[in-house]
Amino acid sequence: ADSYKFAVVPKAMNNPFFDLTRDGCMAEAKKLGNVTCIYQGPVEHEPATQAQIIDDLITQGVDGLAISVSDAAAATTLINKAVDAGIAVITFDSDAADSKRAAYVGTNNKEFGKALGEELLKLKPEGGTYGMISGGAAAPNLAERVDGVREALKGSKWTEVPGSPTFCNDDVTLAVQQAGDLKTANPDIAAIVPVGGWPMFAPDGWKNFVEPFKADVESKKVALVVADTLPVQLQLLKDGYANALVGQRPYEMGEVAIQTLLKLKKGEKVEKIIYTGLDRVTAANVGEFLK
Amino acid sequence: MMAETVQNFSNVRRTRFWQRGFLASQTAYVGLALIVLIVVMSFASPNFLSAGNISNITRNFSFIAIATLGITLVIITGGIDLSVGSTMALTATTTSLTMVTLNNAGFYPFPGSALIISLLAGLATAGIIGFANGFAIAKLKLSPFVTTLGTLSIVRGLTYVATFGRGTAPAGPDKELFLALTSGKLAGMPISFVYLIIAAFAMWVALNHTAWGRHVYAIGGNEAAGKLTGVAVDRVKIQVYVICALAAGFNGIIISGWLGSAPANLATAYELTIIAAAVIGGANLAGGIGGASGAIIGCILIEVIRNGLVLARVDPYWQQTLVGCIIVAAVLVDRFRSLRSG
Amino acid sequence: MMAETVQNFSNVRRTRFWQRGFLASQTAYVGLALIVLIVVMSFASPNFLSAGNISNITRNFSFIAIATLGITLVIITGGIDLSVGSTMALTATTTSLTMVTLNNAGFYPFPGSALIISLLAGLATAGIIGFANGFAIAKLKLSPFVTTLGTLSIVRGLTYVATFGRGTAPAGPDKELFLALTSGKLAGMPISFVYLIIAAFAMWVALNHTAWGRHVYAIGGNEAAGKLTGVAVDRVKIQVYVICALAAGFNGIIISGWLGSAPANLATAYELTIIAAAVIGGANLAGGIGGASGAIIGCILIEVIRNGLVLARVDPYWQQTLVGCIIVAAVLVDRFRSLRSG
Amino acid sequence: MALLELHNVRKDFGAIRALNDVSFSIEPGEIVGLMGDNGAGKSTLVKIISGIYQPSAGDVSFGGEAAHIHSPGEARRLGIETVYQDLALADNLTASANIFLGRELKYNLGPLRLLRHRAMNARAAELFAELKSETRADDLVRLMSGGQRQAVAIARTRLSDARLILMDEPTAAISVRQVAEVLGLINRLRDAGIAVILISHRMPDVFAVCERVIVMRRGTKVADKPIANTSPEEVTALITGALEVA
Amino acid sequence: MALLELHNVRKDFGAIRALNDVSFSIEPGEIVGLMGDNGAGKSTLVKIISGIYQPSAGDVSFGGEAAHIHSPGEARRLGIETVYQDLALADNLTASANIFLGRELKYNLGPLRLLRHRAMNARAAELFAELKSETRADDLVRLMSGGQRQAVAIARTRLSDARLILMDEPTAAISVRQVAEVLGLINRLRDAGIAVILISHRMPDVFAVCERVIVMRRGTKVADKPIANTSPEEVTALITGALEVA
Ligand SMILES: Nc1ncnc2c1ncn2[C@@H]1O[C@H](COP(=O)(O)OP(=O)(O)OP(=O)(O)O)[C@@H](O)[C@H]1O
Ligand SMILES: Nc1ncnc2c1ncn2[C@@H]1O[C@H](COP(=O)(O)OP(=O)(O)OP(=O)(O)O)[C@@H](O)[C@H]1O
Ligand SMILES: O[C@@H]1[C@@H](O)[C@H](O)OC[C@H]1O
Ligand SMILES: [Mg+2]
Ligand SMILES: [Mg+2]
Repeated sequence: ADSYKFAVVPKAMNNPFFDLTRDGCMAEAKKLGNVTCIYQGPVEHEPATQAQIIDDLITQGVDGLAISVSDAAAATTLINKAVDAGIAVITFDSDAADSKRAAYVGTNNKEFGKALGEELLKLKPEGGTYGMISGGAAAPNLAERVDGVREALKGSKWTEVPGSPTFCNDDVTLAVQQAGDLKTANPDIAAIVPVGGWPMFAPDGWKNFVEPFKADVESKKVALVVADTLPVQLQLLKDGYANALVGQRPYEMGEVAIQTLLKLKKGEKVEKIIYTGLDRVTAANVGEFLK
Repeated sequence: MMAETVQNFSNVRRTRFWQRGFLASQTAYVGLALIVLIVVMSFASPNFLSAGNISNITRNFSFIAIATLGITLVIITGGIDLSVGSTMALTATTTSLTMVTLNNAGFYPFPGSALIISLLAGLATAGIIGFANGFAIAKLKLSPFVTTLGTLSIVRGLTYVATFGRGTAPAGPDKELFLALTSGKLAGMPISFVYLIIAAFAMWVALNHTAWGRHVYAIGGNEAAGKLTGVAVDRVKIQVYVICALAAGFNGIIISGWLGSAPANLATAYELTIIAAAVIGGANLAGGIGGASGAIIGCILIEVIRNGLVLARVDPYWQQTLVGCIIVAAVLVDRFRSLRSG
Repeated sequence: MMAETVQNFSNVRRTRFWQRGFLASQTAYVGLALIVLIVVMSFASPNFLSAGNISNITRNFSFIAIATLGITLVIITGGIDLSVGSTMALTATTTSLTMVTLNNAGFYPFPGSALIISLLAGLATAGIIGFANGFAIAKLKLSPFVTTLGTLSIVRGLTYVATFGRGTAPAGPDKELFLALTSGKLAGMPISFVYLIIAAFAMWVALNHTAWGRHVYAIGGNEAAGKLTGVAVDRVKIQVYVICALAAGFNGIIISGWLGSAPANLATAYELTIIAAAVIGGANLAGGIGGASGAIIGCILIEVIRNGLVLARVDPYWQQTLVGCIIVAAVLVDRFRSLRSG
Repeated sequence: MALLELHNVRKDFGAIRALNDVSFSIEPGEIVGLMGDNGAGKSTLVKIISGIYQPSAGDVSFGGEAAHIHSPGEARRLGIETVYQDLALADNLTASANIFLGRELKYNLGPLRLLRHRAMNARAAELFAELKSETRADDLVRLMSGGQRQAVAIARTRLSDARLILMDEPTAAISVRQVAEVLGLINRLRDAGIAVILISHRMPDVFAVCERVIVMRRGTKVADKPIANTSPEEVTALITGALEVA
Repeated sequence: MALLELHNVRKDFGAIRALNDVSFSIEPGEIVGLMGDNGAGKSTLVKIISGIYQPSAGDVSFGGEAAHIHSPGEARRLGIETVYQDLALADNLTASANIFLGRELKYNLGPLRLLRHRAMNARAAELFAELKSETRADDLVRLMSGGQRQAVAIARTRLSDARLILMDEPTAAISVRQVAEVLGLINRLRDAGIAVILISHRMPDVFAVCERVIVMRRGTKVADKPIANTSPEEVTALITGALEVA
C-alpha cells in the first residue's frame, strides 16, 4: 500500500551508459507499481553539481537514493547527511565505500579491468605493446579499471605505450580520434584497450578506424579488447571490428538498485556489495547476446 | 561642507525616483524577474520556501557568487576570464594537498598553523594564476579570451598532474577548523554567505567610493582616455585579474570544504555560468558597466532556476531547456526599461 | 577601366610588401607559428607527417572549421555565438531521426529523397536556431552572450528530449549515399575538406567583394554609423547568426556521418574551442576584424597541437597543460608584429 | 510649398527637455543657419529630421506630406542627407568604403554582384580633390587626422541626389582652405535647388552663405530671421541669452 | 632658457612620414599657435610632446633637460597638460569623474581613502561656470552634446599647476561665448607664466592670443614667426602651399 519515490543519480546525464540504468530503473518501477523512479543528475561530469542535486533531492523528501558517485570523498558528506535524514542510500556503478551507504550495486571495477587484461592475454599470450583509452581523468571507477588491466598484464610480455591512457572525457568523437592517434603514433601497437565503450558508440567512426588494418584484427595481429557491451558494440564485434568485449550490466544496475532500495525501506536486510556481474563476449558467443 | 554650486538649467527637471540610480538599472529589472520567479517556484514546489531549502539556495549561490564578484571586476574593465573554474579546482587542490602533506610530515607548530599555511599556499597559487593572466593581457597585450582560455587548460592540466586525477580530501589536525570555516554556520547563516556579504560590501565601497574603482570603470569605458589622464591602466588591470583569481580560488576552497574533498574536475565548465551570472546581473562584456549587487542577483537567479526545477520535479531532459528559456526571459524583462525610456 | 586618380602625397612612401595586406596581419603571424609548430611536431614524432596522419588532421580540423567560418562572421559583427556545439548536436540528431522515421514509414518516392528530406529537416532546425538567436540579438537587443548561452542550454535540452539521451544512427535506403557525402573521399581528399574549401572561398568572396561583406565589417566597426548610413543592420545581423547556425549544423551532420551516429552529447563544449580557433586566427571579439583564412589557420593550429601531443606520446596529464601553453605561445608570436610597427 | 516643416516638435530625454515646441519651415534651395549654445538642442533637432530620434510630441512634414521618419535609411530615401557631428564613420574601413557604405558600386558576374573597388577608390579620390582635402581614399579611417575624418563625412553627402542636406558643424575640424571649399559647395547646392541646414558655431561662415538664421536656446527657438535683418552681434546676444527673443 | 625644445623630431607611421625633422622651442609663458592643413602632423606633434608616441628620430628637452617622455602620466608629472583633439573622455563616467580622473579628491577614513563626491561635483560645476559652459557636472559624458564634451576636456587642464598646456583644437565644437572664455583663459595662463601651444584652424583665435605662429605642411615646419611679422593671408598661403616657406 505504501508508495515510494526513489531517485537515481548518475555521474553525468550526457553519458549513454546511464541511459540504460535509467531504463532499467523505470521498467522495474513500473513493474512494482508502488515505486516512482526519478532520474536526475548533472548534465556534465562535475562533483559539486552532483552534490547540490543530491542535496535538492534530500530537500524534496525522496525515500531512497541510488548514486553513481562522482567523487568519493565529496559524496560521502552528502550520503551521510541523507542517511541521517532517514533516506535509504545506495551507490551504483561507482562507489563511496567509506560512507554510510547501505549497499553498492554494480561492477567490481578492478575485476572489470582485470577481465579486460585476461581477455587480451587469452588472445595474444605472446604479448606486445598496448594502449588504453579512458574517459574522464577524475573518474575513480575508470582509474580502477586501468589499474585492473595493468595488474592482469603484470608479469606478461605486454608493455604499455607511453601516453596511455588517453582521456576522451566521454566525448565519442574524441575517443575515435584518439584511437586513430594511438595507432598512428605507435604503428606496431599490438592492442588497443578502451576501458569504456566510447569509441565504439560511433559505429562508423570505429569502422573507418579499423578498416585499414581489419585483416590484422582478424588474424589477431592487432587485438581490440573493449569494455562495455552496448548493442552497437556487439554488432561491430560480430562484423569483425573487435576481438573481445567485456560488458557490465547497466540495465540490471537500474533494476537491482530499485529492488534494493525497496528492501531497505521495508526493513529487509541487503548485501553490502551486490555485483551485477560481467559478460565476456567474443566472436564465439556474440550471437547469444545479440538477441 | 561645501555649497551646491549647480547651475540653474531652465530646461532640466528633477528626474523621478524610478528614472535614476539603482531603480533604473538592469540589475533592478532582473531583480524583479527574480522575484516573479521565486513566487512561481514557491507555487510549483511546496518545499521551495522551506527554511532548509532557503539555506541550501543561499549556500549554493554563495559557491559561485564570490567568483562572480571577481569576474565582474574583470568584465567592467572590458576583459574576460575563462580560467575561473580551473582556478577554483587548482586552489582547492593545493590547499587540500598542503594540509595532507603537512599532516604526513607531522609539521604542526601551533594550532591552526596547518590551516593557515594551506590556505596561504592555495591562495598564492590563485594569485599567481591571476598575475599571469593580468600580465599577459595588460603588458603583452594578448587577447583576454585566448589568454584565459589557455590558462583554463594549463591550470586544469596542472590539477590533473598534481593529483593524477584523484580527488584530495583535506586531512590533519586542522580539518575540523577547516570544515567549520568553510561549511559551517554563523548566526544561522551558511558561513559562505557571510563571506559573500563581506566581499560584496568591500567591492561596493571599492567601486563606488575609491579612486581605484573609478579607474576600473574608466578603463572599461575608454582605456585610451584612462591612459591619457595618467591612470595606471596596466597596474589596475593586473590587480583586477589577481582579485578575480583570488575570489575564484577562495570559492573553490569553500566548495571543497563543503564537499569534504577537492576533486580534480571540480568546477569544470563553471566559467560560462559565472560569466552568465555577471552578465545577467547587468555587467556589460563591452566594459564600463557592472556592479556587486548585479553579480549577486545574477547568481541567485541561476541557482533559483536550477534548484526550483529539480524541486518542482520537472523532467530532467526538459530542465536544461527551461533553464535556457528562463535565463533569456529574465534578461528580456530588462527590455521594458529601454522601451520605457524610449 | 578607370584611371588612378590618387593624389600625390609628398610625405607618403609606398608601403613595403611585408607591411601591408595579409603579410602584416595576425593571421600571417599565427600561420608562421603554425609552421614552426609543424616542424617541431614532425621531429617529435616520425609519424606526424605520414600520409595517413595528414589525412586524419585534415579531416579532424574540417569537423570544426566550417562552424568556425560561421562564427567568424558573427564575431566580425561584434557578436558571439555560444550555441554552436548544441546546434551541431541537434542538427545531426534531427537529420538522423528524420532518416530513421522515413525509413520506418517506408516513405521513399525516389532515390535520394530520404536523404534530401532529412538534410533539409536538419538544416531547417539549424536555420531556426540561428534565426531565433539573430532575432533576439538584432531586434530585441539582447546581449549575444546571454542569448546564445540560453540557446546553448535550450538546444542541448531539446536534443535530450528528442532522443532521451540516446545516440541516433542514420538508417534507411540512403544511408550509403549519406555516408559517402559526409565521410567519403573526393580526389583523395576527405570530402569534409572539400566542403571547407568551398565554404571558405565563398566566405572570402562575400566578405571582400560584396556589399554585404562590407556591411558585416561596418557593423562590427561602428554599428551606429552603419545604421546612420542606411545599412540594414538588423537584417545583416540576423543573416549572420543564421549562417553561423547553418554552418555549425552542417558540420554536425558531417561529424555524425563519419561517426555513423549522432550522439546526444555530440560537440559538447565545442563552443570555446571554435571561438578560440576564430580568435587565434585573428578575429577580434570587439568586432570589425576577421577573415576566412584566419579561421582555418586557427582550426589547423588547434588540431595540430592536439594530434601532435598524442603522437609525441606526451604524458596525458601534461597534454592539457601543454595545449594551453602552445595556444598562448602562438598568439604571442603576433606581438612581434605590433612591436615591429612600434 | 515648404520642403520641410516642423510643427511644435518636442523631445525629452528623461528629465531633460532637449527640444521645446520647435516649429519652422525650410523652402527648397534655401540655406538656413542653425545656431545656439552648446546643449541648446541643435544636434537633437538634426537627429529628429534624419530619423534617429522620434519626437516626443509634434509633427514633421517633408515635401508637403506628413513624414514619420523612423530610420536614417528612410530619411535617405526621402532625399535627406546628413553630416553628423560625431561623423558616424566605421573606423575599421577605408575612407572610400565609408563614403560608399550602403550604396556601393557593383558589377554583375552572373548572379553575383561584386564590388567595383577601383571605381569607388577613384571616385572617392575625386571627391577629396574637389574638397581640396589631403585625404587618401584607401587609408583606414582609424588612422586619420580629425579633419580628414570630417572630409570623409562631407564627401559622403555628395554621392546622391539629395533634396535637403543637414550639416552638423561640418567645418569644425577642417582647415582654412577646405572651409572655403565647403562654403563654396553649399552655394553650389543652393544653385542646384538643394536646401541646406547648416549648424555652426562660426559666425562668419553662417553669415557668408545663409539666407536665414534660426537661433536656439535651451531647447526653445528664440529667433528665426533673414540674415539681412540681423547682425553677428544680435545673434551672439541671442545665443548667450543676453537678448531673450528677437 | 627654453621651456620646451624639439630638435629634428621625426615620426613615421609605416609608409607615412607624419613629422619630418621638426625643430622649435617654446619659452615659459609663451603662447604659440600651431597651424597647418588637415593631416599636416599637428596632433602627432602634440602626442609626441605628451608622451603618447615616441619620436622615430630626434630629441625633446623640457625645462632644459633631455626628456624621454614615455607616457602621458610622465608628461603630467613634468607639468604638461593636454586637451586632446579626440577629447579622451570615458563615456560611462560623469563630467566631474572625467575631470578628476587620475587625481580624485579623497578623504581618509582610517586606512581607507574615500572619494569626496560632492566636493568634486562642486568644483566641476565651478569650472564649468568659469568657462560659461552649460554643462552639468553629474551628467554622464555619453549623453552630452559635442560642445559640452569639449568643455569637460578643457576643464580638466585647470586642476593642476601646469608649466605647459597643449590645446589641440580646443574651440572646435564650442559656442561663441565659450570661445571668448577659452581665449580669455589662455591670456590668464600666460599672465601666470604658463606656456600654451594652441592648435586651431580658426585664424582669428590664433591672431587674437598667440605671440608666435608655427605653420606645418605635410609633416614639415614651413614657418615660425612672430604674429606681428605675419598676416592671416600669409599664414593661409603657407597652409595651402601657395607659399612654400617663410
Ligand atoms: N541621448 C540623450 N540622452 C540624454 N540627454 C541627451 C541625449 N542627447 C542629448 N542630450 C542632452 O540634450 C541637450 C541637447 O543636446 P544637443 O546634442 O542637441 O546639443 P547641441 O545644440 O547640438 O550642442 P553642441 O553645440 O554642443 O553640439 C544637452 O543637454 C544634452 O546633454
Ligand atoms: N596612428 C597612425 N597610424 C598611421 N597614420 C597616422 C596615425 N596617426 C596619424 N596618422 C597620419 O599622419 C598624418 C598626420 O596626422 P595628424 O593627426 O597629426 O594631423 P593633424 O595635423 O592633426 O590634422 P587635423 O587638422 O585634421 O587634426 C595624417 O596623414 C594621418 O593620416
Ligand atoms: O561505467 C562507466 C561509467 O562510469 C563511465 O563514466 O562511462 C562508461 C561506463 O563504462
Ligand atoms: Mg551638437
Ligand atoms: Mg589633429
